[in-house]
Amino acid sequence: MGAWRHFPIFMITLPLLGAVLLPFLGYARERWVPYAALLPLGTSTLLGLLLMGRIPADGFLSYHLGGWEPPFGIEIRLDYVGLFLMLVVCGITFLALVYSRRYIGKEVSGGQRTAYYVLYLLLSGAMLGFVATGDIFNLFVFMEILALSSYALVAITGNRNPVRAAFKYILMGAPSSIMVLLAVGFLYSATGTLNMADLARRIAESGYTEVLIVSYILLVVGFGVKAALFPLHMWLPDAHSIAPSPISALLSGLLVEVCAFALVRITFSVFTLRSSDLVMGTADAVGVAAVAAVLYGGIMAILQKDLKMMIAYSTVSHVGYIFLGITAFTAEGLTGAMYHMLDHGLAKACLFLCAGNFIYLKGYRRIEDLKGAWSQMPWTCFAFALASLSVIGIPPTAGFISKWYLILGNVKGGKWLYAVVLLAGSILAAVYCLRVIYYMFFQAGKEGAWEESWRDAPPAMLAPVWTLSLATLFFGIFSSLLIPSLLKAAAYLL
Amino acid sequence: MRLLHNYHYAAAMVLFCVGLYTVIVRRNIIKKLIGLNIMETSVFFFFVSLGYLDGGIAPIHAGAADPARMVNPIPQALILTGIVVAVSVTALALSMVILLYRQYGTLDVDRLMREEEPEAAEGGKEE
Amino acid sequence: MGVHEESLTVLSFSLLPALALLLPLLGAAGAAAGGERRPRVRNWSAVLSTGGTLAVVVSLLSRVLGEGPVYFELGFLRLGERFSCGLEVDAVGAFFALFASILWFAASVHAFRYMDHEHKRTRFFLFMLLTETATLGVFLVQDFFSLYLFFEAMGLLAYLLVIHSETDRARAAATKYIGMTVIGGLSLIGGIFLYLGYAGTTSFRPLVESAWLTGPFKVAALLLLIAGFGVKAGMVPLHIWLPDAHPAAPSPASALLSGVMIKVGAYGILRTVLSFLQAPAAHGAEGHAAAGHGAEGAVHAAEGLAADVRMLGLAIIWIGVATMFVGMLLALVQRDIKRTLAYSSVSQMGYILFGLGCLGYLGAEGAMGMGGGLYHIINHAFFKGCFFLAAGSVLFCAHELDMFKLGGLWRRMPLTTLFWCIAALGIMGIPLGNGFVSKTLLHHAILESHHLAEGAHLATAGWVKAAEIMFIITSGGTIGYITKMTYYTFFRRPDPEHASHLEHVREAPGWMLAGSGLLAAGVLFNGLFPGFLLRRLVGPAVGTVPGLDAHYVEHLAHTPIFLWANIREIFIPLAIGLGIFALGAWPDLLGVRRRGPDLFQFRLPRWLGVDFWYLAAARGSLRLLFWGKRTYAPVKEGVVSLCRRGAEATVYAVREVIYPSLTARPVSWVSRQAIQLYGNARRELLPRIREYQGDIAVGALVIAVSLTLFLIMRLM
Amino acid sequence: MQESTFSVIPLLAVLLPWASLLAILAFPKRAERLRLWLCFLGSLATFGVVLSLLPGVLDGNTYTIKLASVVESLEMRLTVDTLGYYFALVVAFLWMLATVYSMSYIDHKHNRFFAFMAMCESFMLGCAFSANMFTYFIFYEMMTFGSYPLIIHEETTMARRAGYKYLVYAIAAGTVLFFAIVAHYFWGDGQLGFGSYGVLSLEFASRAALMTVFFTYLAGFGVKAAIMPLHGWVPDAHPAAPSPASALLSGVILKAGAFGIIRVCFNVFGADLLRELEVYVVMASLACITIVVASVFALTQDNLKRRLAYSSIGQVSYIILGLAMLAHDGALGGVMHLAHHALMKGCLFLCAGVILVKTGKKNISEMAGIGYQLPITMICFSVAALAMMGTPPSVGFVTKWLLGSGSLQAGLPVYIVVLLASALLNAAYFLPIIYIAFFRWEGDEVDEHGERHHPKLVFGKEADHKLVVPVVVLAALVVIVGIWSNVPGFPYSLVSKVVNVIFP
Repeated sequence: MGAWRHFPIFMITLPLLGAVLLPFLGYARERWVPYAALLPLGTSTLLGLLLMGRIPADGFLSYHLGGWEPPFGIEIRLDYVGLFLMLVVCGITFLALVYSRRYIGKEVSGGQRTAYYVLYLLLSGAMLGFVATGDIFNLFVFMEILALSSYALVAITGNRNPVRAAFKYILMGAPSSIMVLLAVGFLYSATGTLNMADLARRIAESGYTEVLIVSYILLVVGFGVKAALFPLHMWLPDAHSIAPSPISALLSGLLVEVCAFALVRITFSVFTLRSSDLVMGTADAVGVAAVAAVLYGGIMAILQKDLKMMIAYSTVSHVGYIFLGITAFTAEGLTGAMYHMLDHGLAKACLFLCAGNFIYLKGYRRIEDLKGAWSQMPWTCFAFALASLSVIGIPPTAGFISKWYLILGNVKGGKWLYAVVLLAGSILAAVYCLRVIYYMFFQAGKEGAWEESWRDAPPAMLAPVWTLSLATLFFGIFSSLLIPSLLKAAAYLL
Repeated sequence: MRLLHNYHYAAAMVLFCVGLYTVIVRRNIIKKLIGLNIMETSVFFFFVSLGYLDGGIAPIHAGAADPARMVNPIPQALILTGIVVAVSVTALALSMVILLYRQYGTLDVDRLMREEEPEAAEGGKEE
Repeated sequence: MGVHEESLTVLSFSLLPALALLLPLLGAAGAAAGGERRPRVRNWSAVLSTGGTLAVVVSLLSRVLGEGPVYFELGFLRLGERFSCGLEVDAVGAFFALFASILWFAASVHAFRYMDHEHKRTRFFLFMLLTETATLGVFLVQDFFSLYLFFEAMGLLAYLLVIHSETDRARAAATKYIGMTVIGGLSLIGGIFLYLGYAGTTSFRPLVESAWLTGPFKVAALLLLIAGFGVKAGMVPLHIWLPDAHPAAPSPASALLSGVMIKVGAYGILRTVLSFLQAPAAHGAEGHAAAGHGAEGAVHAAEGLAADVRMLGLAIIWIGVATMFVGMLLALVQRDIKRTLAYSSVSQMGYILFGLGCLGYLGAEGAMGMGGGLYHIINHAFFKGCFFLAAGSVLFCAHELDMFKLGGLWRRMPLTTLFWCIAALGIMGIPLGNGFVSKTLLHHAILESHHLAEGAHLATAGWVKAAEIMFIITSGGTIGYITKMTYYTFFRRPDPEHASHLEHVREAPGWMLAGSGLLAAGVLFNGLFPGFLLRRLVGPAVGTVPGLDAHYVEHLAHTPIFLWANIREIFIPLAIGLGIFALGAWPDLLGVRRRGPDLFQFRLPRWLGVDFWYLAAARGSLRLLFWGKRTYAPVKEGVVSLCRRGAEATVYAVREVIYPSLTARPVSWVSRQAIQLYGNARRELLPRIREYQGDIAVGALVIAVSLTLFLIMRLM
Repeated sequence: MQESTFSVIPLLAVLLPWASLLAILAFPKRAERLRLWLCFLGSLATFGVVLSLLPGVLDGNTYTIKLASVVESLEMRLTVDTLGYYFALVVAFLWMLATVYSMSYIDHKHNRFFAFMAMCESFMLGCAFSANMFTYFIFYEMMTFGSYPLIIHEETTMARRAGYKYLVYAIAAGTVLFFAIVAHYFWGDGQLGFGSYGVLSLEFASRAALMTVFFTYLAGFGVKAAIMPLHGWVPDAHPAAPSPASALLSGVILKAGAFGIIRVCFNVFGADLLRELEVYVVMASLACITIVVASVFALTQDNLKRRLAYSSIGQVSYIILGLAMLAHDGALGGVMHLAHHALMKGCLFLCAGVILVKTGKKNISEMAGIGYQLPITMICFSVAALAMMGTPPSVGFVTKWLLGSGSLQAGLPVYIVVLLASALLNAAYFLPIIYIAFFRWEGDEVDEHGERHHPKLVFGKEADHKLVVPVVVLAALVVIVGIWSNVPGFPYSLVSKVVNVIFP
């Protein structure tokens, strides 16, 4: 019973605690807030890294809050996949936070900066908890915190469009969370417990009933809205493209995936009756929706004129990737989905931050404005190119590995059509990414578009961008660090 | 007559439908929010009624109270959390409503959304 | 199984072949080094190297005749053990190499001065010497693989000789030449491939245990090989390049072209025929070896194959006949000396093919045909070379090659005239000229073939007889055009309008006389002492050929030539020839003005010549091609633009129609509908509601109950 | 393959080209000459490193190094076997010459051009040294995208359009290829490596499955190898790209596709399986169609580089045809043609570049008398062109000969007809160029005999040495390699090793 068993709860609570304390610092020394905000996140990243070796790929760490035994006490149930995702969350939030200092310093007016960091910490803490918790009601609570902070963060600048986008987000988000709550209620009424493991056991005993159908569907829809699964993605493009770039990075780099992961948890460790046509039927429906998402998102991304809008739509299509990986119901597919969460998180965050660089320096949002950007902002452009190669899935970036496993999983699952769809999706990705790259590198800029010479973003903003883009490369080449354990963990989940 | 025993479920359902209807149909965003709250309330009601026991007493383990007659405390505990969440959501949403009204001068959701799409113009750009 | 032992003869190593190939290369290097700045160095290096080569080849020939074939391992193109290019010389090859080098020596001697009035001399010498290397290479190898190597090289290098003067005529001729060369080379290599599949090796001696392809492939191999060589040999109907190329080239070059290069074609055909001659024996052995079918099957196969070869022989005979006849006819009606000579070359090649055909027809007894062919090859080399060099002298001195504008040159250039007449004796086949000997041999060969056919009661006897008749007629025609050319060029009194600029004509310079004199001497020598060549050269050369019956070879070596029986044969052709000449030239002979249709001026319509059709076909196909491109381009453009427009339409549709409809907020849409519905319902229903409040309350309750029943049933 | 020794040299060879990239990064704006020379040194060193492996490879050793791995069956590994080494040698050599050439040819945006040249070289070497399809695909894709900037370097509208077309084709092909590899991985139960006799077999998967794998491979690689229905990008990309780039394109980059097909045929499927599946029929017929039709198209082109591009399309299909014969000599000829064509076509394209630089002439019809302005170049051009026709003794002849005897071994002499037809067409579209260059000129003058003579032409001054030297070297090699192709290190010595194993 080493101290490391307590790490998960620290990882979750430190950011939340920081969020509580930050305002006071804000009143005292506002300049210090950005640096202070780094502290909890850095610590939890560190803890997560320390924890990495401890959790076996085919086991889990169960931590009981306050020593209460489940099902009465609240349990934190952290398996390998969860930890993996927590690390992704920590890392990316940390980098985006580093990036935020300059960006937010310019975009957000003085009074709200502290609020920004508070909400930021709330968001990251909530995401961590959301991934780690083993209690379905806590799942709901964390989801609500997460949703709240993200609503607020989208609207943080308080201007017309952000607020409107945020409100749209609320109008779709709030009902979805109520659905989740309702589903939780049904589950409780049907089984009388809220602990996931317990639920799984009891459901296995009782066999499935219509209540379970209803609650499962409610959950899928509820999380589907948050994860922006195809028909329910309406809020995503606006919110992601309007929000401040670091926030967009978080939203489409992490939040979407975290919600998808919650669905994985629900599907694989709660509704364990995969033989039943309950899950299977839903999974097919989800698969169809995911196919639609891949194609629709890709096409829409091609049609966009606004850079961040394009990236947001590509997120829609990549959510489709993840869901296709999940619905393959094979270890390879699940691994692919997991790895795609990592890769997509890194790449999307990187892309959004690059877009942020352009906005920060020139206020350029439209793709046409980026013609010839390479001559003036080479570092940003290179990072952008690298990340978008990963989005397309060009070897040896991480995107290639994840695509490999996604397709392999679907092939093994006998879903050839889905494999083809994934390939088509990558072709669409190639189209919309390469267009931007082409504009950046091989087109001459408009007159006076880049008048002042050789001024790239400040290092404080370049460092995260480059870290992310290099990370995509790193995880592509050294995928052997994670893939085998992920395969084992996936096999264990199934 | 089980229906009479379970009328609270029915009421919860009805409330939920009413809330949903309001959210969907009403064009005034404040009324939409109200609808949201109605939905939430219905869910809370549903939860609380889960643990309800005819003639039940508060679950306080003091004195010689018969545990069998105590209502189930867990749902109530949960609902407290839920209420907090709901309140905060509503608060946030209302603050946004105020902002929206300041900037668009209307509360009609159609008029709001019919404004120029953000991705087309430099709408997101800070003025 | 003679072939079998033959193929196992032990070869002795020798440097001479390599030396023979190397010397001209050195000469070429020297010539190139000399260049325009030091012309004497250039010319001398050419003369010396060709002379040296001649010496080397002579010693090589003596050695080969003495102690059998020699080889020299050339490390070229060694693709594994199966394909490698090495030099190997047997008597026949050495024999051809000999007269080739003689001609080259003569040509370079002649060119020493002749090239003075040409341009780009260095290039000429360079490529002349390179071509010698390539040509000798063809003769000094023993397998088709290496042969093709040198053959192609020769063909392409000679292009530079043909196009040398770079006038429009030369360019046109050269284009025709290169086209024919490429096509010939391709059909040649195709034939070689099939031969490879047929004989299991590219060597001239087919493997005994070879994989035999079936009939059609064998026939195809034969046809392709003969066509490939035939192009060079100026075989009708592939001769079209020859009459253009020879006159276009400078005289030394044309002497080489028609003296040697077309012989290379003949040599190739000879090799082909010999290889296929040996096949039956090989096949017999293979039949014995193979356990599959017994001896008699092999024998049948062997006989069948012999019959094939006989048919091949007849075919070649008739190709030869056609060639000699057509060449003769066209030669009759030319006015340009060199052109006449070129056509005469075609016709003479016909004789040679004729001999080889007899060889094929007679099979193992074909020594006479082969001997005649070889002998005629030498002879033709000598007199045709002499003709061309003399014509070169005429051009050099009189700047004119149109025989009707020339005349009376015998006074001004007596020596040249003398050499010319000697050569004429030779080609006409008059006794004392060398042509007499070879034509006699050929005539014997055809007679033998006829006897064979008669004896074996072959169906083809009639054809052979007809061939003999054509042979005699053609000889007559040959006499005719030679007499015509000689008369008009040298002996007739020139027309007054041309006489003026024939005044200053002087005898040609010594170097050129030396060249033509050398060859004229050869003509006379061969004509006077036929036995020498027959016993020393032709006989042994033929004797080394595997598969030929030794007795017949012996007979060939000791054929009596100067018999009344042979001399008598001349009179018929002589009569025909003089008759033709008289028919064409009587006005000039009698000194009256020529009127009416004139035999010597007679022009055939172009569409009668094959090359007209070849060119038409080529142009037509090209035109078709470009027409195809023109029509194809717009189609492609249309398709592409169609696709593009389609894509644009789709994008437009998606962006303008589907996208809005997808992104129009369903929520608000539903709400709008619902609100309208609600409004209508309210306006309509409100009054009634006021009336029936109670009922509605009950109804609402019922609805609510029915709504919730489902869940309640489950929950309890 | 037999046991292989660990060695870092392959990795070194793959990494060395980046040295020139470092040179560019070191001083991007100043010291241009030094920078260019450093780039050249980079490629030279790469060639040296590749060359240093020769003795070992000739002894039959194979060197290997593992870069990274996803799982055991899915690893990135560089292995130098004889076939790969042969390809690598061609790549490194041609690249070195092209770099020298570009030093004086490229006139703007040196940095971009040389940087991407270097990258592409490293990727190509990676392709050559790949130990399994996974690695091959990775390097192949990177090479695809790395070569795009080379194509559009001129940045004219034409170049942009060509680059766009190239990308479209390449991406589609890459996707199909990806599918093929996944299917291969799935049905070959995880064996992506290259086996001497092929790794797939009918035990693992059904006939239809294997055919699917094969044809998706064929389609995926076929776009790069320009098999006829998929050749669309080639005739646009070659004229658009700068000459050294187009020399590399048709010399090496097209070959990456062909090499992939070679790997698939030899090391993935194996001759026996192909014979069993009877897919070689399709290969052969496609190749024959391509050879003939491409030559016919080439005949109608007036733009020199376009004509050359079409001829490349035809020539690369020689390789496919040789493979499809499934006979010893056929395979030998086909694989050897990979190097042979690289030499010939490299020389031709570089010559076209010299003409473009010195005279600015693109079209053949304008090139009258150019043989006198650029004697050396045009002589080299003629040598290479004659070699393309298969004139002995040149590399072209070796190919033609081996293919011919291979088709006899395969018992299908019909291929010979195709070969001869293609040779005839080659002659028909190459000889006119030589003729026009040397024997036709504007402004003939008429002498007293009414004969037209050309004006006295004097030999012009040749182009810069950096342009001429590579051309001459290539032209010389065209003949030398043809004559002594069994010298150690020359194609025959390497390829025969491989082919003798497969077709004993």
